[in-house]
Amino acid sequence: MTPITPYHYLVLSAALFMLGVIGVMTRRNIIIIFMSIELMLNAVNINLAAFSQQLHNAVGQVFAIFVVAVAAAEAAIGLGIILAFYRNKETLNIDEMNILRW
Amino acid sequence: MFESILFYTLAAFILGFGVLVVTARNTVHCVVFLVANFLCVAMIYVMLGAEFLAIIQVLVYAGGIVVLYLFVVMLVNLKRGPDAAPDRRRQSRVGFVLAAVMLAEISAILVYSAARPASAVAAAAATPLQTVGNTEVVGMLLYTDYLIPFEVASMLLLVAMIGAILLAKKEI
Amino acid sequence: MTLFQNHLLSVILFTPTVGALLLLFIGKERDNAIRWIANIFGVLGFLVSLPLWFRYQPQGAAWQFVEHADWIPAIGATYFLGVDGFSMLLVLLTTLMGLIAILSSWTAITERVKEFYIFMLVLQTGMIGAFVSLDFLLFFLFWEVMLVPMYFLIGIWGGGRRLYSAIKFFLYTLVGSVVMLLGILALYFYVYTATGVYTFDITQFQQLTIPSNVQKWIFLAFFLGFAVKVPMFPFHTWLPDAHTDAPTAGSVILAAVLLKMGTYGFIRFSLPILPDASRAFVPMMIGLSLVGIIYGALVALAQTDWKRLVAYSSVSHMAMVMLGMFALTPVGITGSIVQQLNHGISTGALFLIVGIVYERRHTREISEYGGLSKVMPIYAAVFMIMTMSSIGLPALNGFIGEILILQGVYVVNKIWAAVAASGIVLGAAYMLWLYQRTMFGKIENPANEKLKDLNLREIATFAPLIALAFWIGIYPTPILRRLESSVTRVVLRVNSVYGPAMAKAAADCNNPPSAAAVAAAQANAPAGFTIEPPCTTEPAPAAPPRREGERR
Amino acid sequence: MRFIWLIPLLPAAGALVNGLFGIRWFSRTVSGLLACATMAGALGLSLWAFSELLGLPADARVHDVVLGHWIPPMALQTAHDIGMFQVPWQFRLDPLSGVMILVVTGVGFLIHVYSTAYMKDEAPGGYARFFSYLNLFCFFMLVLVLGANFLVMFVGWEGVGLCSYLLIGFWYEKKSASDAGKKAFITNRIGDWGFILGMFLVFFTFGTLDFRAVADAAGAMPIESAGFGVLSIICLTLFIGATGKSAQIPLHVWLPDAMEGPTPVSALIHAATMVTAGVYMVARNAVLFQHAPHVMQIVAIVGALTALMAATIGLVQNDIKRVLAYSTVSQLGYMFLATGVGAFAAGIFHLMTHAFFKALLFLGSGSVIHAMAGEQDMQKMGGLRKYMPVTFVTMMIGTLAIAGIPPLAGFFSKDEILYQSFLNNRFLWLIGAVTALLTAFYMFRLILLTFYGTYRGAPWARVAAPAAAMEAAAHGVRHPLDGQAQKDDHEVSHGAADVRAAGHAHAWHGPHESPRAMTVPLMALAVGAIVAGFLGIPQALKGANTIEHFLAPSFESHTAAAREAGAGAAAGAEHGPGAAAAEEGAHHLSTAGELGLMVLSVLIAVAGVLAARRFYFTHPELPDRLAARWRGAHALLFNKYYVDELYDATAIKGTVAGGRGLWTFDRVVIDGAVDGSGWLTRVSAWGSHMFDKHVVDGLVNLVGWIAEEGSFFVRRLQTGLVQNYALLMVVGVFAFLTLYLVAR
Amino acid sequence: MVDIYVVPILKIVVLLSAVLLAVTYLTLLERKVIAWVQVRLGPMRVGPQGVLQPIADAVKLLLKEDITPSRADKWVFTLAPIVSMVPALIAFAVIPFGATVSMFGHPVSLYIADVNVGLLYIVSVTSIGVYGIILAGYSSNSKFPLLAGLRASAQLISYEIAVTMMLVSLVVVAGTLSMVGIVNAQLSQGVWYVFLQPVAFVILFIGGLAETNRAPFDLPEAEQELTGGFHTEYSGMRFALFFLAEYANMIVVSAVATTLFLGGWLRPFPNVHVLSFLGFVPGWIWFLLKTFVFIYVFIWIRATLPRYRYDQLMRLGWKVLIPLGIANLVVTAILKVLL
Repeated sequence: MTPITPYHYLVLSAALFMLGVIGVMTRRNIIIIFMSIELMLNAVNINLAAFSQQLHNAVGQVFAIFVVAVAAAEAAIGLGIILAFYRNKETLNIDEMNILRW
Repeated sequence: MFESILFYTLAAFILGFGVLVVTARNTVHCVVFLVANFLCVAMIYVMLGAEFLAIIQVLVYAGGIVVLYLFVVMLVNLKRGPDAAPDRRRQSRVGFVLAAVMLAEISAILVYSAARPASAVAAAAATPLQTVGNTEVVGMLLYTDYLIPFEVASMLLLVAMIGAILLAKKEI
Repeated sequence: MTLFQNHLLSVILFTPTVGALLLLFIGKERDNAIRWIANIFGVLGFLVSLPLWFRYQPQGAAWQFVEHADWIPAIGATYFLGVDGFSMLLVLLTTLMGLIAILSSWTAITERVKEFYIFMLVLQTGMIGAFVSLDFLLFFLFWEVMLVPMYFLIGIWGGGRRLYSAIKFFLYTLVGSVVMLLGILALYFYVYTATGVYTFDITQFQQLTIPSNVQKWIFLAFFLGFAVKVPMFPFHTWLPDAHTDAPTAGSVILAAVLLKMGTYGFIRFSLPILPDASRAFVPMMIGLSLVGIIYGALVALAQTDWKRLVAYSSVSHMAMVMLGMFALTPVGITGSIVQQLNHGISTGALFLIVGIVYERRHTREISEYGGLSKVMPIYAAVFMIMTMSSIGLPALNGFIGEILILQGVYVVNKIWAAVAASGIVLGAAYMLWLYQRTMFGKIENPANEKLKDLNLREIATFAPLIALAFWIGIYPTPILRRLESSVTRVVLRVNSVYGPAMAKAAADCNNPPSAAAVAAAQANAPAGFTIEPPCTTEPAPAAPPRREGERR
Repeated sequence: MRFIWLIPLLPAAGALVNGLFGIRWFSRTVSGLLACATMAGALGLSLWAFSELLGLPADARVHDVVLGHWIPPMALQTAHDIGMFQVPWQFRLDPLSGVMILVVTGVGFLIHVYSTAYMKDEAPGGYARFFSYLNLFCFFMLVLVLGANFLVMFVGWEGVGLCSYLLIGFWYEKKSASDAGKKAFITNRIGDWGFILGMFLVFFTFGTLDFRAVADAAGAMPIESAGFGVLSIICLTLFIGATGKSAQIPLHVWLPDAMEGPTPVSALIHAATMVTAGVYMVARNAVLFQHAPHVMQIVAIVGALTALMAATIGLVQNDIKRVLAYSTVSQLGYMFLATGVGAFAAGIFHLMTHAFFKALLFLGSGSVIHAMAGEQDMQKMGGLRKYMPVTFVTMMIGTLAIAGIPPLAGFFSKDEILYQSFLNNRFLWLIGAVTALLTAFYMFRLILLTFYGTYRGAPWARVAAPAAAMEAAAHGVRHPLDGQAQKDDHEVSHGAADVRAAGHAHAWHGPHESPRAMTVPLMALAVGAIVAGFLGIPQALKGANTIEHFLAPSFESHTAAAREAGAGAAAGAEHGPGAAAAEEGAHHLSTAGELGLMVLSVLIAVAGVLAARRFYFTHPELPDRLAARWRGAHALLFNKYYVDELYDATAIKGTVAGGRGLWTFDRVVIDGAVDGSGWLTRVSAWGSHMFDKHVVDGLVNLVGWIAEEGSFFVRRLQTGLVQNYALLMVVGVFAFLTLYLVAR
Repeated sequence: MVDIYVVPILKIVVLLSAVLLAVTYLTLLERKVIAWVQVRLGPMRVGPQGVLQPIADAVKLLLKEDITPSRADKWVFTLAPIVSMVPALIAFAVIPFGATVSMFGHPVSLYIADVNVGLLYIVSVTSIGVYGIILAGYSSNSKFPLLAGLRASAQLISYEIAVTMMLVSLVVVAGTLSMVGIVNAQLSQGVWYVFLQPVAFVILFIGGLAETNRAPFDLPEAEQELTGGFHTEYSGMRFALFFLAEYANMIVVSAVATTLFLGGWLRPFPNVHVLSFLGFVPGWIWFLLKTFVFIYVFIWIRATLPRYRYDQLMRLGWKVLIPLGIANLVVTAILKVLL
């Protein structure tokens, strides 16, 4: 077996990211879409952590932490919007959220 | 050797749980898989020498954010998920295909570049692993060089909190 | 405690601001809490300013309690605070009148209470800041800071044509201050070309020798800024409107402190920085002042609106202040300063007096009143004392100021003094007529029959003013002593006549009179009184306490 | 003597206590007692101080007390060099102020006592207020006489004006009363204008405000017999102040109106003390005046004219207090006549005797008014002699004294004045003599109308209180006295007010003698009116003329040099009209001549008395016939020479109209300019606005319109579906990745 | 090889068995203590003084029928008790029972791992525990468990903030996140942190009560309101797991509190030499003693205090404890900087 290099982590990250993309593209339950976004964020974090280790520089981790913070904020607001939406429309189907257009 | 086994196992779990998250019918199950996924990612972090990040991952992501999801799922408590509705635009398949092709492309790029002679990145990787990820280092960075982003992030969280309260309240 | 030792002025300056900030955090419907806090900060602001009086050294350095820090180093602006005797007294007047104005608004203001008190406190900071700044730019900053709260005070809580008055006040003053800013900048750049240093330091400006023609232009620029604020004769029309329509507290502050900004500016800036121009413009200034004295008094005689009458009396009194100032004699300038304090006390009190009945009756028409002595005896007594103070009855404060001004003017020109003195006769006429029309006679208007006399809070607002009126009238020495060095400095700049004499006076202070002379003087004095040798710093700790009360 | 500062402070304390606490909490007894006690204390201290003063040698009779700085020294230029402007709180006791404090405290004390009874129908609050004012007045009056420099004197000077204002307007609900108070104050202020200008000039000339220092310095200067020098200007301006305070022409108008105040006030302030302040001030500055002979002449003439004019007006007035008021003005004229001819001691002597008998007369009239339940019109009195014997006797003594019947007080003082003016200027003497005749006439007219004859007033048997009040109120309407316009008829108002005082509490039971508290002061003053004159028995009558010698040191400068200069000047100006000459001139008339003049003046007085008897006792129809015959003259006199009307039409109306005019000017022109500039700004702003709205904005809108129309097709892309957008993004990323792969 | 693999595995085995035993006997202790408080005898039948009662209970639970509700989400229903139990057990990994001792010639540390983020590790692991409750509530497909699950998770999250805040202020004082490091810091500073951070101690204790769902904060399993809370539908061994998890958590909280505030294995007043004779008692005994005291207080409180109402509970958490925690943190930080 080859030793584990950053490329391994990057491939893992890319795969996870693509899973997230697929989730976003294919699911219509908005909560699950959100969760897919979380997956993507995690993929990014893996990337950051991998490079951090690679470059012996903790800045990558710092940015991963910021990503976590932003994710938390995003989740809070997003879920708040979802709740408000659900209260009005009794559905979580993203296809029905289409009034924001011309 | 041990590291390789660990990595591949974890990678398998991560991707497996990821697939489950994306495909599971039941939203609650989705959440459970997501948690599992995150815990595995946390272990990846430990492998990468980022203990603090791993702890944060568990504490904030698994212990905080996902609980929030679970709450919302239970509050909403849908009888019939939206995915049961017909997909009128056939978009999901296009998305799926696109994503798969892109993954292939990225992998190709990575493999292609990995095959090339050692670049600076590779040279750096060759140096022995250090415990760069210890908490003190991260803390020092956060509170010195990245103090302002840190404060901005905290402000962002505060705003998000207030916004969430406003959004979720029935009448203001 | 080092804060109080080394940064007393900053503490005084920002205590009201702290109060205002604190008020921001109080719910706006909790009226009484807001009132209490504002009043507490009013009292606090006055208490922290009291050490100024005791720690000021009449014979000490020219500028005391100095604080110096960089502000905008790029243009040479500094955070430079300090007071001399003159500004020290004005700061005390400001804190006291601020306290009284805040106290007087307890029941008068019932709407938007929170904003009102915040504006009052911010205004307070602005006024104090203008008096203690020794940096011209800082001064200008505070000068403008005062404008905004006052505008809102008139515009929101006023009566009558309040918006018209507020805008008029604002624009008028703004025009003046913009021109003044031009003057400041001219001075600033002139100083730079002359010395190569960018500075706004007033203490340095006061030692410059500026060419006469430059001085004249700068003087005119300053003149517009300050004359509007005083207000001098042709620029006075904003005052009656602003006074009439302002709420009581606003009028009090406006009369007692804001008008002093103009006269303060003249004494602090125009005279010492621009001595040649000041001398050159004496005829114009005296002319406008004399017109103002007579004109204000005569127009006051024609008023039917109580507050407007007092406002025009203000015009007359402030013209008197300007007259004394431009006599350019020590006695005249001292009198001018004392008269500024007096005007603050007595006119402030008169506006409070109008405010009291306005709050009860909601009208200012003199003809609506009459016979109030019957139902409001304490009120009538207070009004009488303040009327007498305003028209300069001896043994009350107004007299000291007027007599010093007139004496100071008289030695320069007898006709000026004679004309100005006739203003005193007219002053008695309009004030007594006002008193008769409102207080005397039978109660004709049934609405006046049930008027309530002053309550304890209202008495408390007047008590310090009355005490001050008597104090200044009977024993002004402590105040005059504290003014000596400031006045001397100004006079030495603008008037060459007094150089040797004042130098000699200073020398006398350094060589106190012989013990025998003091003993001889003491022998004549009744038991219990001490004859103070001139120029001693006071209060001397070992001396027996003075028995103020018996001198009355 | 070290405690003379307590003399004024005692009444001040009384005033303070009564004013702060009495009005609300004291009963009548307490506040009355308090006020009387402070006055008694002041009187006692004055007597003590005066006796100590007498104990000193004649040329050392001066004692200063300094309480401290009032205005600390400040450099100020004077005529010669840079001086120090400073004023101490300084009191001075010398013979002149010694006499004055005795008069003030003595008469003041008696009037306080009298007032306790006179004012007893006032509510307790008003009662305390009255005594507070009265005490305050005494304080200021004592400061006035004790002040050692101009400024301290000015405190008293203005202060008594204030108290006079307050006391005249004591019944403030009456418009006439408050009007009179205001008039008094403002008229006084006009005088004060002169006074302070004089004071400034004093400082400018001498570099000090101390009387003694000024007198010394002035004494060293030459007498300005040639023209108007600086001393003359000082004296003239000071005299303007004196005319205001002492009601001389042309500022005499306020005093008769001042009778709106309660009668004790008239007695104390407007007869005995305050109005004499002008005389006192002139006497205080005797040295200055002696060096300004022309001004002395003016003083004498003004005094004489005032005396004559007031006496003529007094002839026809019907209000008992008004007669006395004009009599006061007239007697003040006498005093100025005395000072004007250089007889300062005589002036002060007359001041003192006048204080006694005029206070007596006023208090007597007050007693009468009290008895008549507020009636003041002498035509409704008559025959009161039998109802109120004590009042009658004492008033008779006062009348005899003022008429100049020996050996009562008025005889000696008035005679001294006439004698001195005879020496100075025969014409002035003539005026004085005529005035003396008139004085005797109108005073006896008063006595005869009031106490003799038959009772002409309202019947009282069945009259109850309210009816009396209405009756009194109606009198004014029913009695427009010869159809003349008695403006602001004070009888109406006074009737109402005094009836409130007298009639409210108890039904009026007809004229009656006043209570003990009122009659005892009357008797005391009567004794004074009899004996006060003995202090100044002239040498011609083998008297010592004690008072003149006693006062003399106060009227001369004190430094040896100044004294010499003064003496020299006096010697040099022997033949001029100089004041110093008067003293010298006294020796030029023989004792016989002096006695002759005395006899003459007594004869004049007796003639006046007899004329009055003929007109108002034996032939009561004569006055009406005369009035009918000389209708114009009578109207002129009755209306006080129309001076009030004249002032009203010119000065007052003029000032008010000027004020109105300037107010219009202010509103229309000055404010108009301000508003006009504002209007201009707004017009130009409106113009800019229109340009902005139609031209500039139009262009902008045009662009917007084009963009809007052009965007129609593009917006079809906007589906509102999030996943569509995401898909597009992914496609974009995909494109980039492909590009990357292909490109490398 | 031995040191790397064998010793840790041995330690894990010993620790797990000890903890499980302790937990079982803790149930007995609780029953006994409450009985004594209520002047009863408690279990007396099985064994002398009832000492074998826990064994009997365990046997009973193992033999009992394991019921799964028909409409339940079976997967999750099974997963939930495991998710509850596991975090409670793995938290023990970083708790130091004593300093390093020599055992059979090997230096053996009386803890499994000394992680440099030990404290955070405990916090994060316990935060996972909430899933057990919430999933149990959800998967039972029953009203009471659902409500109880929501309540429990809300309560946990709320109090976790306050507790974490306290831990942060403690970390500020100690300067390290390592559990061993914290104990050593107390040794070097010579004072138990209960004296330096009394407010933190009190709040941590209250928060610990709430986080372990103990009385008076036992809302999620309030039998009067919710007929047993989130484990209403559970029985048999799965129920036993929840039960054990609760008690294990109790021990964890006590052990953590001991470590952080009472100096862990240190004897009282570790720097006072006069008391050095106390050092004859081994450190781990001290540790167990202190932990026992905590546990006893837990039980004691349960026997004494009535239950909070739900809104009171939330108010206490959000409006009292969290502000207090923030204030304490600020004060601590200021003092730390100034002193």
